[in-house]
Amino acid sequence: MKIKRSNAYSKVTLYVVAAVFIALILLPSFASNNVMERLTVLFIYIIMAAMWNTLAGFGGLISIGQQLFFGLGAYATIRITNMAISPFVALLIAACLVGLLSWPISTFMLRLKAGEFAIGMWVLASIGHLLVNLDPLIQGETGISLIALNQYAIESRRLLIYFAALVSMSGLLLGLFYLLRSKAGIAMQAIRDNEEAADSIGVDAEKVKKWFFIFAAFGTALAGALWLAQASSFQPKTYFSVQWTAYMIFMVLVGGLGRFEGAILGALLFFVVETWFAATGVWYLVGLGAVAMLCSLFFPKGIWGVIETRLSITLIPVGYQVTGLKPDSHSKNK
Amino acid sequence: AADDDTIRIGFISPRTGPLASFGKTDGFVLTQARQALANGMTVGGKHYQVEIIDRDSQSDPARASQLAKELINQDVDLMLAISTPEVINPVADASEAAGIPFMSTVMPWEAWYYGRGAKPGEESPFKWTYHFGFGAGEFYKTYISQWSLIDTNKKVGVMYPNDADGNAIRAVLAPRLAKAGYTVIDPGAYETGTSDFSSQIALFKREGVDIINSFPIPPDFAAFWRQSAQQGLHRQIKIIQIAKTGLFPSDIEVLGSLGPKIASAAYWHKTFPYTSPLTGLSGEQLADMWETETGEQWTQQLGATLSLLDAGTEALKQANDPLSRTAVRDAISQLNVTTIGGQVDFTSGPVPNVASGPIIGAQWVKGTGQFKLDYVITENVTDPNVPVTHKLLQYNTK
Amino acid sequence: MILTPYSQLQATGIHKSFGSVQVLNGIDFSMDTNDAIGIVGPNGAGKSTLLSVLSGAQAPTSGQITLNNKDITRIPARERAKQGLVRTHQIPKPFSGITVFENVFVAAIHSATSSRETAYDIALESIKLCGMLPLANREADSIGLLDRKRLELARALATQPKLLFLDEIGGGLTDAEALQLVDTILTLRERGIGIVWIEHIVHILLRVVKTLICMDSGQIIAQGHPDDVMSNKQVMKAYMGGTDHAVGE
Amino acid sequence: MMNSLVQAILLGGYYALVACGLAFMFQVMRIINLAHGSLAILSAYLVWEITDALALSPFVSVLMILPIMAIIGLLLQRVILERATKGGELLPVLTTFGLAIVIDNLLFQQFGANTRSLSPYLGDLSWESYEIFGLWIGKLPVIVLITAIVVIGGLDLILRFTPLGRQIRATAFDPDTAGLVGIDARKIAGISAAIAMMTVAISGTALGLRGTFDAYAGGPQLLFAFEATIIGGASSLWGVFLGGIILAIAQSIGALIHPQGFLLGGHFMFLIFLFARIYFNRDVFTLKHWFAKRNKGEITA
Amino acid sequence: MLSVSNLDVRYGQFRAVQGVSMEIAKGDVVSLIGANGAGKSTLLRAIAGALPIHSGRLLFKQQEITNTSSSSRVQQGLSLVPEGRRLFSDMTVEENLLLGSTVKRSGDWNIERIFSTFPNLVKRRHAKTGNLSGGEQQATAIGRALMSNPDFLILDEVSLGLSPLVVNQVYDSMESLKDAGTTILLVEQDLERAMRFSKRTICMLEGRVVLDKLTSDTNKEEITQAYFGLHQSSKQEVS
Ligand SMILES: Nc1ncnc2c1ncn2[C@@H]1O[C@H](COP(=O)(O)OP(=O)(O)OP(=O)(O)O)[C@@H](O)[C@H]1O
Ligand SMILES: Nc1ncnc2c1ncn2[C@@H]1O[C@H](COP(=O)(O)OP(=O)(O)OP(=O)(O)O)[C@@H](O)[C@H]1O
Ligand SMILES: [Mg+2]
Ligand SMILES: [Mg+2]
Repeated sequence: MKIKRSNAYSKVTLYVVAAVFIALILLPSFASNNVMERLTVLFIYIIMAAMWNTLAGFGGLISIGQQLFFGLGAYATIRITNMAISPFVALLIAACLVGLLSWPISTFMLRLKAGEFAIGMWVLASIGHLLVNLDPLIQGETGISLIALNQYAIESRRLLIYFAALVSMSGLLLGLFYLLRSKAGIAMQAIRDNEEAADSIGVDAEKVKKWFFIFAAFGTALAGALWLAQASSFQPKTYFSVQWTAYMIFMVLVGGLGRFEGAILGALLFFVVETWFAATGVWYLVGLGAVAMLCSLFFPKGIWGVIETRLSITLIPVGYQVTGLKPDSHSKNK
Repeated sequence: AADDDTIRIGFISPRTGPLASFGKTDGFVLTQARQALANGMTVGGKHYQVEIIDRDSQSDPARASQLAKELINQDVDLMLAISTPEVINPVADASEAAGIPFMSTVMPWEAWYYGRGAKPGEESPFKWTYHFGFGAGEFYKTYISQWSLIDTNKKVGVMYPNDADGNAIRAVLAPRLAKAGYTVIDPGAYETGTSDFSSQIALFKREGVDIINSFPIPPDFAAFWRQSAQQGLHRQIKIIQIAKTGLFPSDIEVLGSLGPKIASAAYWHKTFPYTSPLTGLSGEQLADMWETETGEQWTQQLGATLSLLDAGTEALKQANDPLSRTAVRDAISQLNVTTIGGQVDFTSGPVPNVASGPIIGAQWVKGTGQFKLDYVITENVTDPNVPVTHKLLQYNTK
Repeated sequence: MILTPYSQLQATGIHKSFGSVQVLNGIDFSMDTNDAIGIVGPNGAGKSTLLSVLSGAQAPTSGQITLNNKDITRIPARERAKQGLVRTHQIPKPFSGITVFENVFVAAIHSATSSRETAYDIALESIKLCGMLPLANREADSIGLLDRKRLELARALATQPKLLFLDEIGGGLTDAEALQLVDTILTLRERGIGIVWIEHIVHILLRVVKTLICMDSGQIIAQGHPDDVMSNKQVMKAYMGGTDHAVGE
Repeated sequence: MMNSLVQAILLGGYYALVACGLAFMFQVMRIINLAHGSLAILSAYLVWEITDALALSPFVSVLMILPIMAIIGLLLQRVILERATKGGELLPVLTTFGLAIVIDNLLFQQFGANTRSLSPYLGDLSWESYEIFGLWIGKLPVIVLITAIVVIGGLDLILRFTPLGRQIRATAFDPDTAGLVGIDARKIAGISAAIAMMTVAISGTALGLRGTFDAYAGGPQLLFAFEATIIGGASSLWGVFLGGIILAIAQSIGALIHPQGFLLGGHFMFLIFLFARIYFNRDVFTLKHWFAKRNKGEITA
Repeated sequence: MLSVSNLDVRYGQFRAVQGVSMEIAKGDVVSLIGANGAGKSTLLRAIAGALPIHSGRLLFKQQEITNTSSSSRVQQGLSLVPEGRRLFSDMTVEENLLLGSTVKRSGDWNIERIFSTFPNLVKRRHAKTGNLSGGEQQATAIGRALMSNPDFLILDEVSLGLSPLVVNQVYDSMESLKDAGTTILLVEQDLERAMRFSKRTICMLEGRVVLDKLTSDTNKEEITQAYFGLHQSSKQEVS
């Protein structure tokens, strides 16, 4: 008997991922501006979906308030840039600061259970929004623009933001991958399923949850900062809007909750749908709602969940597989 | 633009979502504009086709910003955006970043200029983006003129929310009103979405204000004014002057018997004595066409949208080369034309990149025609060409 | 498996109440790694609650618990687990979203911290010992009640406990299965793990334990050699209901 | 001061009324219904349509809406919630979130951008008030407050003391086992949803009477409703009534402290309540049971 | 009374019950025996209507019930005490019991009789069942099923977690059910007890019925043999 953590598919995946990454690095030399800008948005979506999935899918922490970190990430970027620091450096500092801030927040919020946690986060996001509104620099709902970015030529600016998003996404996904495969990853899933039992076998639930929470806060803040970089205007109402979390929920649940591949697939799908249909206005929104509804009703494990069970493939395995057993008619993916 | 004889104009407005009442008439106005441009236009002796690519921001600033990028990447030669900071500012930022000539209207210019990071007294940070229309200065003139029409104790209770417009107005208007001899009673900026205004109402009652001046979004105003009535405040008020809400008849109709005699200020009115250079329509003609086509009452947004298209096409006409971004930008910076909404003059704005426009004192009164309410003009300091047709009625008389 | 060193647990004057309900009423209890103690008692006597208090899942209202003479009354279950004090749950609490192997592995890697490779071995061995190897890759969600009970045991074993508290893991087993369970537990005994076992099926309990405790209404009403306890009048009355058909078969 | 308090209590009654359908679904049916606000707006539109078309008083039209909303509730249960609740506690969140978007935009498609209100159909009642000891007490808010008391009290009695109430609670907790006990789980779940939607109809009407609404007005109502629900706690539906009033009072206090403190006051109060509950009186207050996993996969304690 | 023919029940692709047929006449008392995982609970749940049937037929009192809902089966007099109790844990003991009488069938079980059968519940009458001890919960679960005055009572793991005293009480009260002519089908792992109580024994192995005899015609050895094969194949198949 041996423990296997990869499979034939995942090895292929590794090469594909590497190839895609290289392609994305080379892309700017021949892709159009539009392609690059849209890809930047896609990268940000993937970050957001992956971060929400980290919390909800692997940790069972359903938050309707991730826009708190998204908004704070953008706000902190504005504040730091205002101190005459390059916006691109500010992005990273901002995300780190928000990550730091999420530490005390987690101490409180993680004590809440299920529905209370979800709504509590929403309320917290609302508080964050109202407090940011009080900052004179932000001028209430008026907001402000990141005009410091105008110091870069349009071409190089586009390129920088593209790479910033690409690197952030790759870094966060890689980090998430290792986190999930680590001791903490399996512990988090155990906590999700039964906190008391996890405690009884020596898992420090509080600590593990806290790290996951902070990781997700950091990632989401980075997404917010990147979004600001590519959109330049900051209006509190927009950045602290519950709609961001709605998008995250949409992407993760359509893609596949609690599946590494699911979040990415969901982000891709959302992106494609948005690109193709957003122009249809009301009907696009109706369609989006309907897709979310139908998906949750008919593929509760998300599209990736369906693929996984039908075809028994895992591309990015984070679990453990015992090999050398007699086949059992029941077991999950061989 | 890619092929040499098509000029592309990007146009972004809120057609759906919470701000949709602003964008309601846009489809109609765009049809008029497209008809007028069906045969293209001739600039500098060369004939061009003109294509207007319109997009719906769905009232979502994030989406507005994405749409702007999409249009920029479709090589628009001129970007237009209209109605509220939520739509205009993100599109302006995207255009500024990409170096695309941009023009907008219908929001106080202070929120546009300072709200996007410009600092008073410093050089304008904007090279590509321009805005025309009213600002706090016009509101000041209009209000002074409007409020002097009725004898009051000159005590004004103000309700300015903590948002773009509210802050811009508070900063500029309040000190000037004080200087002009008004006592400003300001309970402080409140947060949009507040549903109980008892503390403000109590203050206004205690201070015995005769005038109320407010800038809330429509649901907030409805809540505030109904609550004021419940607490008897409405009986003491001689002038209730609102802005931002009460722009469209439906905002006032929902107030029922509390609606008539609310004073407002209009950035456009169908009696404006101008014709659209683009379509050749007068204000009355435009409003009538809308009413016959849809059966609904005209709104001031009809003229505002058309004036933006007027100004945009005029700028293109005056550019040396309408397909050159710098040429179009230079044309805008020198623009001085009369649109259906009045004069747009970028050569003498209050700050660079801005041309000021009128805001005319008006009042909602019981309808005499087919609609429940009529919108009538009561003063005209900011554009004396506009005829004053009615006398301002005191709110608390029968 | 790793040899477990000596460990001693002592609890004195344990009281526990939920609101007005007094569930434990002055329990004194002590054991070490050489002990195999059975607990019986009528339903609701407070047996499971006693385990919860000893293992740290619930805090006693009053009383003191020491492990190797160090006070552990207030330290949480996970710390106690790391010091070798582990329980199973009467109502199984599997991690339902992950596989059986992963359930056990997470216990192995988070207790007496070991390297990943050792943790694999420990986990596999625990699973094997409990006869669950064929199910190793099944999601815990899809296994039946009795397999869940076995999983509870396997998971507890993977933490490499010194003192192991078992709460009704034999219920619902057929005789043959019960005997197998007894074998498993005797194996643990041989490895020097101290056992406390709550069970209503007394005859299988008696194959393992050296000491028997009978509880009623939050108190220990009898304690000592199994035969003595089982023939105690009070025990007969409170627990067996006068007949003794379940004993010694 | 006194006046502020009175106004806050009246406002609290309104919050409670708006929240009670949500609380019913949240506490009893264990569904986080993100479409609550949108459904309330839908009923406000329905009431508006009928009132406008038949020239009735809104108080009469709401009675006509009740059966319609009950049927909508039944359909909602059969078509959507029944499936969604099988997939755990998260799925209904997504499904109702999707539903909210669909409803909002369909309403917009149908009714356009204009803001509407039911208050004009009440004539002056919408702003008339009683003047008592120098306090102004609006007639409409009083009506809303009383309605809140009646609706919440009625629901509470049904849930607590009638077999139907018991069956509703059992079905929500574990529909499979409810079936084994002889409860027609589908029927009961349908009835619960119908009841929930009828209260939503009432709250939608209150919303339309009190202020204005448009197709997208549902969202903002949701957060207040959630706050009231959670402040109120799990013990009974009366909690949501208290929750609404506490929320409103906190907002007023917030507004007294700082003009921008209205919303902040409410939010902080919400958090304070949550944490006080955690630190002081765990056993009594925790909401563990609200979402104690459905028995799926877990053998009930 | 109950006729099961060729019943197949599946979890996804997995056939937990395969081609099971049995006839249970009115007044029969049958114990169902089998090793852990044999498919007993699955079969019982399918009979009670808590699991969908993949193929095969069920007749109860000569009426087809293959596709009817569980509640209608209760209405017809078929009641299951599920494995793992499945109480409504945030309701009180009394409320759980009252829920048992949702379908109003006539009979002499009522709440007071339940409490006198399970005196250990009396004191916990108004306690939430989630906080009860394991045995108290089991008693409540049985009481809840009895409240519907069933003609046909199915009990899955009746004595699991009950103290001997209470087990005796439960069996005593079932004796009286038996006398009243109630048909009983139960899973009981205590073979002695099962054989003493029932008139007939059915033994399952890997989803199939491998033995179905009157208790008087069989003995402990034969029954143990019947499921012993399973041990050979499942417990020692690996390593
Ligand atoms: N959280 C709680 N709240 C209130 N009462 C509780 C709680 N937990 C247990 N009890 C009560 O405490 C008593 C003892 O419960 P415990 O689970 O310890 O019994 P037990 O001896 O293990 O019984 P069994 O053999 O039936 O498992 C029971 O009457 C039970 O109802
Ligand atoms: N929900 C489920 N999903 C998938 N497989 C299941 C599920 N429930 C039970 N099984 C499997 O079906 C088979 C029969 O299980 P069942 O619970 O009917 O057995 P049983 O004879 O009652 O055993 P026990 O004595 O353990 O209660 C087992 O292999 C079990 O693992
Ligand atoms: Mg117990
Ligand atoms: Mg079973």
